[in-house]
Amino acid sequence: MKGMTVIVKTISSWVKVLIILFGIYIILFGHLTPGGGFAGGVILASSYVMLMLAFGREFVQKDLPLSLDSKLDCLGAVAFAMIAVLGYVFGKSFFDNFLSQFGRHLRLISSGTIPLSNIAIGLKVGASLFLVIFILSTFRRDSSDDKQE
Amino acid sequence: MNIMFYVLLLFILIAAVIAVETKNLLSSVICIGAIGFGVSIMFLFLRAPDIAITQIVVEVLGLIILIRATISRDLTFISGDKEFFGTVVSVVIIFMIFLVGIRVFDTIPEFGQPTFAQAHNPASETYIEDGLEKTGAANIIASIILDFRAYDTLGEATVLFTSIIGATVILRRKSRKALGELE
Amino acid sequence: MEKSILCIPVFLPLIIGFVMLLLPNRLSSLFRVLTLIISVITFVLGIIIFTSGGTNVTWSIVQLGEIKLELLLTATPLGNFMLLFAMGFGLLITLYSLKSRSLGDDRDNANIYYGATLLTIGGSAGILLSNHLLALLIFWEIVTVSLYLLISTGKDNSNFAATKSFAMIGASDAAFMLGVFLVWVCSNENIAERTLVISSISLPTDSVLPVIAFLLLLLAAITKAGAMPLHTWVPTSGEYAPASVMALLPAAIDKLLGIYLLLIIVKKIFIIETAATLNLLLAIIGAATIIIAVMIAMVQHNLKKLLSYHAVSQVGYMILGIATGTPIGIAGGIFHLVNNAIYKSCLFLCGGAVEQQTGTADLEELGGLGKKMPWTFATCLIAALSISGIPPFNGFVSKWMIYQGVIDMASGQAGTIAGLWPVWLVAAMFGSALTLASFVKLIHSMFLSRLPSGLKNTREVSALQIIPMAILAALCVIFGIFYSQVPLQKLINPLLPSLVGENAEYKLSLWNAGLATVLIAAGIGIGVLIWLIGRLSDKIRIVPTWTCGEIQENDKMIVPGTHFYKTVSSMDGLKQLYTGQSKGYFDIYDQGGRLAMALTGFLRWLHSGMLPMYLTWLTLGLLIVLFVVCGIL
Amino acid sequence: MIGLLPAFVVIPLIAAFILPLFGKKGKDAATILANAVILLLLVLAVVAVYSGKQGIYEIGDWSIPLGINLVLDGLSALMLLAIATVATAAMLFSARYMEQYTAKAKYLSLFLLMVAGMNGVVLSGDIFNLFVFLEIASLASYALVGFGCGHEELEASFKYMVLGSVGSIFILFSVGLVYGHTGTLNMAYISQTIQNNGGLNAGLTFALALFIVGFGLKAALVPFHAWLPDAHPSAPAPISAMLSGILIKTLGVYALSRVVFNIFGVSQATGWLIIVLGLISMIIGAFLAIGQEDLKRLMAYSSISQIGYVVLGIGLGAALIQKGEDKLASLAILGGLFHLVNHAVYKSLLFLNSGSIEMATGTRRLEQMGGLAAKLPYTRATCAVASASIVGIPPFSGFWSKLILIIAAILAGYYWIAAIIVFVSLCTLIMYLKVHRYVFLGQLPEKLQNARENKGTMLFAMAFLACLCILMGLLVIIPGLKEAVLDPAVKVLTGGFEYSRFVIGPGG
Repeated sequence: MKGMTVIVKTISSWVKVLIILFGIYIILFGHLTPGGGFAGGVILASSYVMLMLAFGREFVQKDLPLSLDSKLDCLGAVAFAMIAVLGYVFGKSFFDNFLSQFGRHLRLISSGTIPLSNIAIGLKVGASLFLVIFILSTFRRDSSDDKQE
Repeated sequence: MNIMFYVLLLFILIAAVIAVETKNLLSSVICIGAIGFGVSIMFLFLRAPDIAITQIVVEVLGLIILIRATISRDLTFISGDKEFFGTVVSVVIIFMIFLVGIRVFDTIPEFGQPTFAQAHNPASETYIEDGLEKTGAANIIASIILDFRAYDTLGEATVLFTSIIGATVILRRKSRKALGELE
Repeated sequence: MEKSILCIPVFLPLIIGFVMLLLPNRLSSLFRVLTLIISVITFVLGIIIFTSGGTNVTWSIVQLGEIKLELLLTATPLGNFMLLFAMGFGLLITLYSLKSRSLGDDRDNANIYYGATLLTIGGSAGILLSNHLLALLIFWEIVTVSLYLLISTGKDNSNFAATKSFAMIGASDAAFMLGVFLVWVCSNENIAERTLVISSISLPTDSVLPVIAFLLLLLAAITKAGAMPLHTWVPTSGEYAPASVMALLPAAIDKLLGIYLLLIIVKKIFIIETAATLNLLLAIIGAATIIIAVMIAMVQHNLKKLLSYHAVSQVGYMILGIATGTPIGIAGGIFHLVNNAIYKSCLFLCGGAVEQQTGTADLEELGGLGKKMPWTFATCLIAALSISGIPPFNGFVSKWMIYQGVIDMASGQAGTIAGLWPVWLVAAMFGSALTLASFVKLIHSMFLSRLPSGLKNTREVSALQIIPMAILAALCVIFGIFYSQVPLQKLINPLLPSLVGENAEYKLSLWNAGLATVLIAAGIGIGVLIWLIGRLSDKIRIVPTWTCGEIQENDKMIVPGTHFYKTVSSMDGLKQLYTGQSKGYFDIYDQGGRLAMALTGFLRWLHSGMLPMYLTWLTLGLLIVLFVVCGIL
Repeated sequence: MIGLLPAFVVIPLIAAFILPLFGKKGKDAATILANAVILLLLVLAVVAVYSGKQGIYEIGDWSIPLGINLVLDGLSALMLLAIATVATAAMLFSARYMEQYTAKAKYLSLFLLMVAGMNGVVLSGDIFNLFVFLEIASLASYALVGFGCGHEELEASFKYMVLGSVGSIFILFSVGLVYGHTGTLNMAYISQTIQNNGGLNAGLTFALALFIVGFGLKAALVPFHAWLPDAHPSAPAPISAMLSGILIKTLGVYALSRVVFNIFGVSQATGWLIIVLGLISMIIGAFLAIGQEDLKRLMAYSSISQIGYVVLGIGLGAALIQKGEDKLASLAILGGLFHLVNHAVYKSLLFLNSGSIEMATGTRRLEQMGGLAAKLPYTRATCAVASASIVGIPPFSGFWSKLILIIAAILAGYYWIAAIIVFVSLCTLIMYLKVHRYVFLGQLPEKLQNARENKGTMLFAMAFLACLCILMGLLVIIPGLKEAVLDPAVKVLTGGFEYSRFVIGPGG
């Protein structure tokens, strides 16, 4: 599959940037406005899904190799767990918001570990959702290949 | 607002019935999408924008997957008749559960007003009143899911992680080594 | 030391046996030596305990609710007596298997064979010494497991036999367990005073629960002893298990234990003198076992299977003796138990020797071994005459005592069971006659008739195997001739007071026995006479068979003796029964299996693998749960 | 000890997150890491039980009911120990056994996720959190059941997932109902609220019913068992051991008894419902097992039957508590919980045995095997020990728990229950006799002449569990051990609403 028409390709390569930016915004401001790591992560993933639909798998594979993607997935999860452990190390207990007094209310840098957690979750969700869609599409291709043979 | 709410509910119900009953897979998938968007609008009515956003983005992504899966299949129609006996049994069972349900839903409390609540309900009140002070997050939802109940969120992230690992494992190409490969 | 004398025969073999099961096969010579040493030790201890008794041992293991599980070892007269014999048989069988096992090709199972033998010895010592029903049950199950392990060391289809035995005895063990707890429930009105200590229980059987408890325990006892209708594991395992195993367990120790339990429940735990129906039930089981088993035995073709059916049949005598309730009947029953163990072990060992040397247990393929295996022949003959109740061997005495017990009961008691005394007497005597008939066939087919050409090179077994057989045969003779001096006065009479109370006097009507001896001798004499006369009167012309000039080996022309009773098996009425029996229609195990399979088949049909069906169950279940929990129904 | 409670969840979680990063080359390192983590958990669990400490851990330093708490009491400690024991053996076994499959690192990751999920369920003091971790464990098990990727495995996994999801939805719906009615998710506070309001109303009863069905489905009680006979045989052997050994108990029995005893409170109706579910499971599972020709499927059905014993003991306890017979109730619950632990050990051993047999012979069909006693002596010995335990032959572990159950039934006056227990034991005897008869005894088929014993970690894992089977009887015989391990767990259930006072503290 070599992707869709030129129009679609061109537009989606532009829109991609906007979507990614929007996703990052949702993630970063998750502690101030509606949204957060999960929603932002899904938006990030959807930008790549769009690219995949428009340009085909091989293109995306060059941009974001599968191995890197799965590493990002693990990294996000580990990072989130590590925030919890850091709470144990530096604060009073596991998942303690040990940075809660850092920064001022209603600013980007505020509310301690919450934005950090949002970033970790955003990374994790984005990577894993894209991964699963990618794998699903690969799998379908394989099985249809089997049929042709 | 109330009327809109019920209209939406009716819309979701109709879409759900069509999704189950139609024999065209693509229509079914589209109806499921409609349900999802309806639900996200309902969340908005209930003043839960966080959940609405999440619902909508997940719905979009889910719909893309489903439609792709549907249109790339040769078979887009469900064939075969339904078994009469099975239908009768299901209808009877559903009816009886419905009977029980009537009694149960009678007792369901007003929205946000638990019947069994103690005079002073510490958790939700504290979340709303002192959430910002205690966690520094302006978005109460964020303060709940990432601080008060961050452990749950870790669990949910793990659920996602588990399902991804599970999917990659189940969809891998070769599952067993040939006999000779073992040692 | 005083205390440990009761513990050693129980725990030494159990522990060593268990460890042996876990060790690898390679050490088989070590196992042999160790088993021999331990069985000698236990036998010596058995003698010591019998002569001097022992101190009670009490060891509380665990208290669960109001039920206490404790190890309570007590030397009782009956238990000591049984212990002596159980240990003695253990030793004899160990001796026998030392040689026969080393000859066999199944060395793979040495650890299991010797380990399980030790477990049997220790477990039966535990049963015979323990005074607590729950502890007894535990030892009882250990013996069951070791029976399974022992049978499974056999070849070919022994797995089937082992499975069947374990399943049937396991079922009876399950009944035993329930019975034990019901006994506990009935033992006292007051929960705090309920007990499982055998010596302090005495239950009248006048209400439903004690009767159920009695029946459950009875089930356990007769299954272990191998009485009808739960006997079917005995012939099946007899066919496939190694002969030494059969001699040790079903023929000797399992009978000892089963009859021991029967005596305990009949005479100690329950008071059944007042319950005529239960007594009658016992007598019916006894009589039916005697007759039916011997009828089946008569038509068997397999040496070991035939012996097994006789092992079943003999149990009937013991049960009948106990059912009479008279001192002489009970003494006869116990004496018969001992005698049966002696001659039946001997027969199994002979059978095993023959099978080992010839490689077959099929009577039709055997013959003429009398010259090749004289020792085996002699011992087998003595044992066969004993089992058939021919004077002056031991089987005659004990059977005679049982007959007399039946007659005494008729004069001493009233009620249905006493009124039916002719039935019991006829059954016992007719059974004895049929036993003789079938052993004539056995001896003929094995040792007399014509030697098949394949068995020309058969040799006598080694001395180590002959010794146990010879000892047993000698015991048959000694117990038969000096019945009064040796076994009765020294061994059995002392323990009677503990079973039937102080007035345990009985008079063995000696003249009766003597007369019978003369009569039977006369009968045999007349038979011989007739045969001689027949031989004299009809002149038979003997000519070689006309073979049309062709030279022909007529090896096949032997009369195997198995056809002697073909007429019996083809008689109208009996024929159908025999066919049904050989197809397993009367086998509780087979029928139970069929039932279970039918039920399973139905359930499997329900598990069709269809997801919607499973979902339907789920919702149905939900509905029921809803109705129950919400109380809407 | 209490300060280390999150370690039970976080250590396996982090390890699971890291493990997929190990590729094909880092397979051995991954194996070592996973084994080390599980061993660490075992040590922690032993310490948790041995120290006898109980208490709550408030996550994020938020006092309850603001935050989520972890609760370590007798029952949790017992479950932690059981999970860690079975997981240790299964993990050791996997080290070699899973070499047959690809993607070992991911397998190990899923394994650890399942363990983390179960630990999370056991420790959680929050009903929604319990559900989340239940989902983690369930999802991991769905994936692991289909790990072989064959047609049969995928079908089993699919069925398991559909039915499991239905159960999860019931539980989630029920959690929602409970929250709607009580306004809190903390189990102790829910319980307190219910007590203060003097019992359940129709909505909460409905929630209770849904909980029973949901957890009953996870525990594979008849008629909610249909997924199990497909799922357990299809999984790789160590996973079958985990599923049958501990997963159904943690997600099913533990959660069910926690909800029924500590949150909602027992009633005569629920008690008898649970008893009847247990009895039906025992009987139907046993009959179905007898007729099976597939080794692992037989064992799977026998798991249904055995879980019936556990549930029966617990239900009997509930009914007896309601009758005011507290001493008897604790005996029945002791029987149930002890059987739970015993079954965890011997059933996982049996599944490991089946794995060893399958690896040596390449088949699971009983009629294609035979005479393997000579070829696989150690497997045979350990399998014999496990079978003796499950059947209830005296010195082995299963005997004691069944004995306790029977005694409890007798003392309570339900002779027929005792009779059924004994009867099902007999069926169990027959099914394992069948296994031994077809697998180890009889004639060795030509095809299997080259079968050989699997040595190394597989053997070690089996020997470890076999030793436990022999020694577990000591848990009731030695009073000190019983007081340390089993009695605290029993007290948690017989205590009922004591749980909320324990968690909230005297001031709350």
